[in-house]
Amino acid sequence: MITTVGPFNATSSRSTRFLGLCLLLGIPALILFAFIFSPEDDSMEDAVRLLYIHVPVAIFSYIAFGVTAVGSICYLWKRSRWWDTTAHASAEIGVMFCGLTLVTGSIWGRPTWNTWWEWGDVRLVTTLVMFLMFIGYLALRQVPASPEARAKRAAIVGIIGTINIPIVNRSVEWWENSTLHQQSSLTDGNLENLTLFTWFLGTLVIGITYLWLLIHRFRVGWLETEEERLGYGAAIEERQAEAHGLDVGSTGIPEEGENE
Amino acid sequence: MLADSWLIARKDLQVEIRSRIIINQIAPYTLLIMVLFGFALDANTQTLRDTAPGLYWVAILLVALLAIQRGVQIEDADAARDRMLLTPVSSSSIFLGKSLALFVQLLVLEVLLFFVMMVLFDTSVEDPLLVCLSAFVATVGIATSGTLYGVIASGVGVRETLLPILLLPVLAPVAIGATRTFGDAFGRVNADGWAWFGLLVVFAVVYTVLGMFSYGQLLEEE
Amino acid sequence: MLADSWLIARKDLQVEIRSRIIINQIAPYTLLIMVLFGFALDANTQTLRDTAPGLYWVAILLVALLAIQRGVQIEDADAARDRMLLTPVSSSSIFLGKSLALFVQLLVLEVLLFFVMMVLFDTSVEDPLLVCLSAFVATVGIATSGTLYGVIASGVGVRETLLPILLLPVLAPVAIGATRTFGDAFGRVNADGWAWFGLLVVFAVVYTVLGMFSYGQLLEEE
Amino acid sequence: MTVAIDLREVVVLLSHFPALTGATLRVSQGEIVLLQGPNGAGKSTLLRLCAGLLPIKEGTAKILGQDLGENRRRVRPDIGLLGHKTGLYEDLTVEENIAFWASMTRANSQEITDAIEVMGLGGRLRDVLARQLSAGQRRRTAFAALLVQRPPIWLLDEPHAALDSEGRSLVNELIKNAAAAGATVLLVSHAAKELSALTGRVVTLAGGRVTSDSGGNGSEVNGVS
Amino acid sequence: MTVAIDLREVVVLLSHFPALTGATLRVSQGEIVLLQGPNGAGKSTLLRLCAGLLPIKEGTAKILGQDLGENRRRVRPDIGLLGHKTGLYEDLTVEENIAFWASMTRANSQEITDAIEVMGLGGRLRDVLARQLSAGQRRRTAFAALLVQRPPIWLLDEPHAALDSEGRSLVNELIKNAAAAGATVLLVSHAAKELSALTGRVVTLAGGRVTSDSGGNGSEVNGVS
Ligand code: HEM
Ligand SMILES: Nc1ncnc2c1ncn2[C@@H]1O[C@H](COP(=O)(O)OP(=O)(O)OP(=O)(O)O)[C@@H](O)[C@H]1O
Ligand SMILES: Nc1ncnc2c1ncn2[C@@H]1O[C@H](COP(=O)(O)OP(=O)(O)OP(=O)(O)O)[C@@H](O)[C@H]1O
Ligand SMILES: [Mg+2]
Ligand SMILES: [Mg+2]
Repeated sequence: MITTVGPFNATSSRSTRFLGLCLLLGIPALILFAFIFSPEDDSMEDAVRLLYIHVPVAIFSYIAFGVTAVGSICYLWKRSRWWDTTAHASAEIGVMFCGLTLVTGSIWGRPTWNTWWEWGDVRLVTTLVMFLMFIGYLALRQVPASPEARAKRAAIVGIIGTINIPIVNRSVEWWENSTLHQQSSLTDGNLENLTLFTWFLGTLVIGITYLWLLIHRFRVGWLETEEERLGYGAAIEERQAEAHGLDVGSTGIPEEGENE
Repeated sequence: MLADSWLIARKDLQVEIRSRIIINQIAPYTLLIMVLFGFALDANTQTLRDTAPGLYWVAILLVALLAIQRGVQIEDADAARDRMLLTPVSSSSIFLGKSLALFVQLLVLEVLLFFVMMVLFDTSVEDPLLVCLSAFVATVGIATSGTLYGVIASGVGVRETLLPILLLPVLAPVAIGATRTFGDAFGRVNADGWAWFGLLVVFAVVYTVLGMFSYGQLLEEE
Repeated sequence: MLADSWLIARKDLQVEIRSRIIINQIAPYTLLIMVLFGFALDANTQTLRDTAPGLYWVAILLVALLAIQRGVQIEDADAARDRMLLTPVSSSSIFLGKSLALFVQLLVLEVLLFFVMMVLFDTSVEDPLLVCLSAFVATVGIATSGTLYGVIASGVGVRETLLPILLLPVLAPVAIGATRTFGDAFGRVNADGWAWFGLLVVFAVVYTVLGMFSYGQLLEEE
Repeated sequence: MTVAIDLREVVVLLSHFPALTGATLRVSQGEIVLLQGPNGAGKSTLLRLCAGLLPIKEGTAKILGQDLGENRRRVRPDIGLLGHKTGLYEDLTVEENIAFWASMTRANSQEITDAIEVMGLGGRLRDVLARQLSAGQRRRTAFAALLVQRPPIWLLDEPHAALDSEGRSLVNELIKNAAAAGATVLLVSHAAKELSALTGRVVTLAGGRVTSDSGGNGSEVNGVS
Repeated sequence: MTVAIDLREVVVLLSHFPALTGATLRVSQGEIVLLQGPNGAGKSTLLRLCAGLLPIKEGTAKILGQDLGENRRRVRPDIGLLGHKTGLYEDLTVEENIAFWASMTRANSQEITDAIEVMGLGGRLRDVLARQLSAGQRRRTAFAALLVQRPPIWLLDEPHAALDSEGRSLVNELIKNAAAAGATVLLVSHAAKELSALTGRVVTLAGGRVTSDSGGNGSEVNGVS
């Protein structure tokens, strides 16, 4: 992967190393605050500590899918590889975050709701639908088709998938009586100070993680397409030469090419 | 444009009638799915009656997948899709034509399956208008989104299995909405059927418009 | 003979691994089917927990249909089936090879789906041995009867839709038997799991033998 | 004379493989050109490119004055393409197939009857399902579906494939008539001899580019051997 | 000399249509016979019949002394058939395809390598998926899969189809060698000229039966037109 082609000669650069450094400091800090400094919840006790990861990954899965949608729209508009690669990279991270939301939510649900999963809960189900839609998106990106066709199809699926974000977000309000899930607890302002701070810290750390992963994934994707792009220059020469080999051989073609 | 759509739809229906796949094969399949559910739910009549609308629409979705795949396969088998591109027919017409054919086939199946459900699951209808209208609109939604995703999932040897995973999440709103309207119309649940009906209408309109505009882009093979 | 079977199975698995269809597409599809059931049964956790074994096996059957169709399609696409007949390989070997490939694919899917079910439907296992053994034997039955019926339903462009209606009734005993053994193993029902397990064994043996003897007859195209 | 097909240094990638590596070709309207070259040279790809079915990576391609790089769709209705695959529906009869394609290309029923007769598909065959045809009968049906279209540009990939000798001379006749009526024809064939009566211009492709051209603006002139 | 193929008044129905209506043909071992005739004459059906793939309605057919009416299966391992379709797996590479068929017919790895080289599929093509091959490359792969089988009876339906001229002479060469080594070869072709160097015996089929035979026990003698 680390080759000397293209505008980046590795997937890391000064700015990503800086982001990585932030993570190196931020993650231990988050762990300290989440597990030691922040207080227990009155009703949920220790389980509340999942808040600091569950909510940020949920929010950043929205953001990741949102970026995918923007990338998809810009791709359809500009037809540039840059936007396509961005959309793909972001979707991959979004799926990861969305999966984490589901997993942390389930783990959280076990002690608080006494169940891993609740089918009647609109937020859970809509989140799952969103997750599956983007799994489909990633599956579509594996299909052996030309890059253009694949990008076009994926862009349309990516845009349609984004319709889920508002649904997931608003679901708890639209179907108030069919959810166990928390409504916006942050806007209620009933969180304690340290809890609030830890939550912010969690959001920041997850946010940096997102950026860091996005940049790296983007560069890997870019290098891949870059390799294709430069690879084909070489492939063209190889193929043209192959034609010459054939010309002198016994192709039985009466005409012999004299060019080049 | 509509004339072209009609020609394409008629051709698809002609192929279907010729191969008698719906009558001989898909219709029994729907029946079987319902029976399987019966097994799975272990013949608890009360449960069956309550969940009839949901099972009905799950069965319809599974059957719709088959019908969509047939529709794509008809065009792919001998590269008729390419040939279609080399005619003056607009891609919106192709989209509408393929959707229309799918719509008609699904409607036939739905009517059949509906009577099966009435008998097997012992359901009774309180609001026939809501049932008819919502089935109609839900089917428009399934047909248009199915046609669109059918072509997205088509191409080099991936169709059969890629389609379900792309399409089923998309159809989740239809499945839920139609289940609720049916539940309301059967007097089983206290959902507001007409509100869900609105959702179905929105879905159908969105995918019809989306399909008409983006189908052409997607038809390109490479 | 077994060496030939292994060669054929390996080829099928190679094709599958190449196209990455199981991991990328069929596995999510199984998940989706479970989700659809979740919708259809409308969030009644108790019902879901009770019917989990039934839903599990219905989902496996529906997925098995896809896998079987893929297996047939691989041979049909470019008339490889005819070519296969013109080799010294016995038809029993072909049958065993195709069944083996199907078996491996189904087993992978079952393991995946099992964990999904554990989480989504909140089930717990009381008799793991019974679960493993019955799943194994049921899968042998599905793979052998599926391979056999796959070739019956193949041929002149009818495959996708003819197979389900032929095969699902045949598989009804497996569906019921496996559901009961699972129900027993999960401690949900008071069925005699091992008796039903016996049924599964009989089914698997019957179809393996039947397949080995009649597959050759069925392979003949006209 | 007007240039119907104008390709300059066209590069086309098929799933990353450069099937065309800089092909240059000009064909005037009404001309018949025979493409030949070894297997895998890129002949079929070139035809599909001219039909506006493939995206262009580099170079420019103009068909009937329209730039394919800008809009691949506009030119398509003017193209009649007969590839290795024939675009028939297996469950429709010969007549239904031809009538369907005729309706798509706005041909009338007289033209349908004519095409069926010309291609020798009258009588029993008219009502035979496409899946029950022999290889040659299939190609004839596909050719009839092309005839009803009467396109200004004909792209024929091995038009003689699977046809008996009577069918071959029939097809030659039809190509000649089409060109005489102003259509531009690009033929791909490995049996150059059989088609050489139609045209003196033979273009050879190899390694994804034109390596020799016996006419046009060609680098050398070669008779058909 | 031993008779390898012996058909007498064979009638074959394909979904109720009499594709063969009483075909009679005898071919000795080591002989090369060229079948020709108009489209739909029943040539492909005759080959599939000889391969033991079709049930016989009337008449008798013996291949290598075995009666097909009694048991169609016993003779099949001795048959190499190249039809209009090629029997390749789209998702396997050229080499994997050939290796698979080789393992089915008990060929060793040396034979695989040889077949790949002979058919010009070495180098890049070896690892290309079958679905990405050009028409001619596909036929070459199918031919290679036939070569590894080394069957005593070769039934070739248009062996020259889609091949370039080098491929055609190569195939001619291979057929000649096979016959010299004792194999019996039945060829179907519409371009009789190109294959006429191989054999003097041309059999014409029309309407599902043999109407002329330039050699053997033929009713009349016909040159190649
Ligand atoms: C599998 C189960 C769960 C899933 C899929 C899930 C999903 C989500 C999602 C998508 C969000 C973001 C909502 C938004 O801001 O729009 C969210 C937020 C949140 N979740 Fe969960 N969740 C699950 C379980 C739980 C559990 C068990 C709890 C605690 C009892 C919980 C507490 C919260 C809280 C407090 C928020 C922040 C709400 C807000 O400020 O808007 N979640 N969850
Ligand atoms: N879908 C594809 N993906 C990758 N490569 C491809 C694809 N289709 C064709 N190719 C390659 O492109 C090259 C040109 O193929 P094309 O079909 O144009 O050849 P051709 O000149 O028509 O040959 P033939 O005479 O065998 O028909 C071949 O080497 C082939 O391997
Ligand atoms: N499956 C089928 N069902 C009914 N009729 C068929 C079927 N397959 C072929 N036929 C008919 O049988 C006849 C002989 O077909 P066959 O394929 O043997 O011809 P052929 O001599 O090989 O012709 P070609 O030169 O076109 O390949 C044709 O008239 C065809 O219409
Ligand atoms: Mg070609
Ligand atoms: Mg034939």
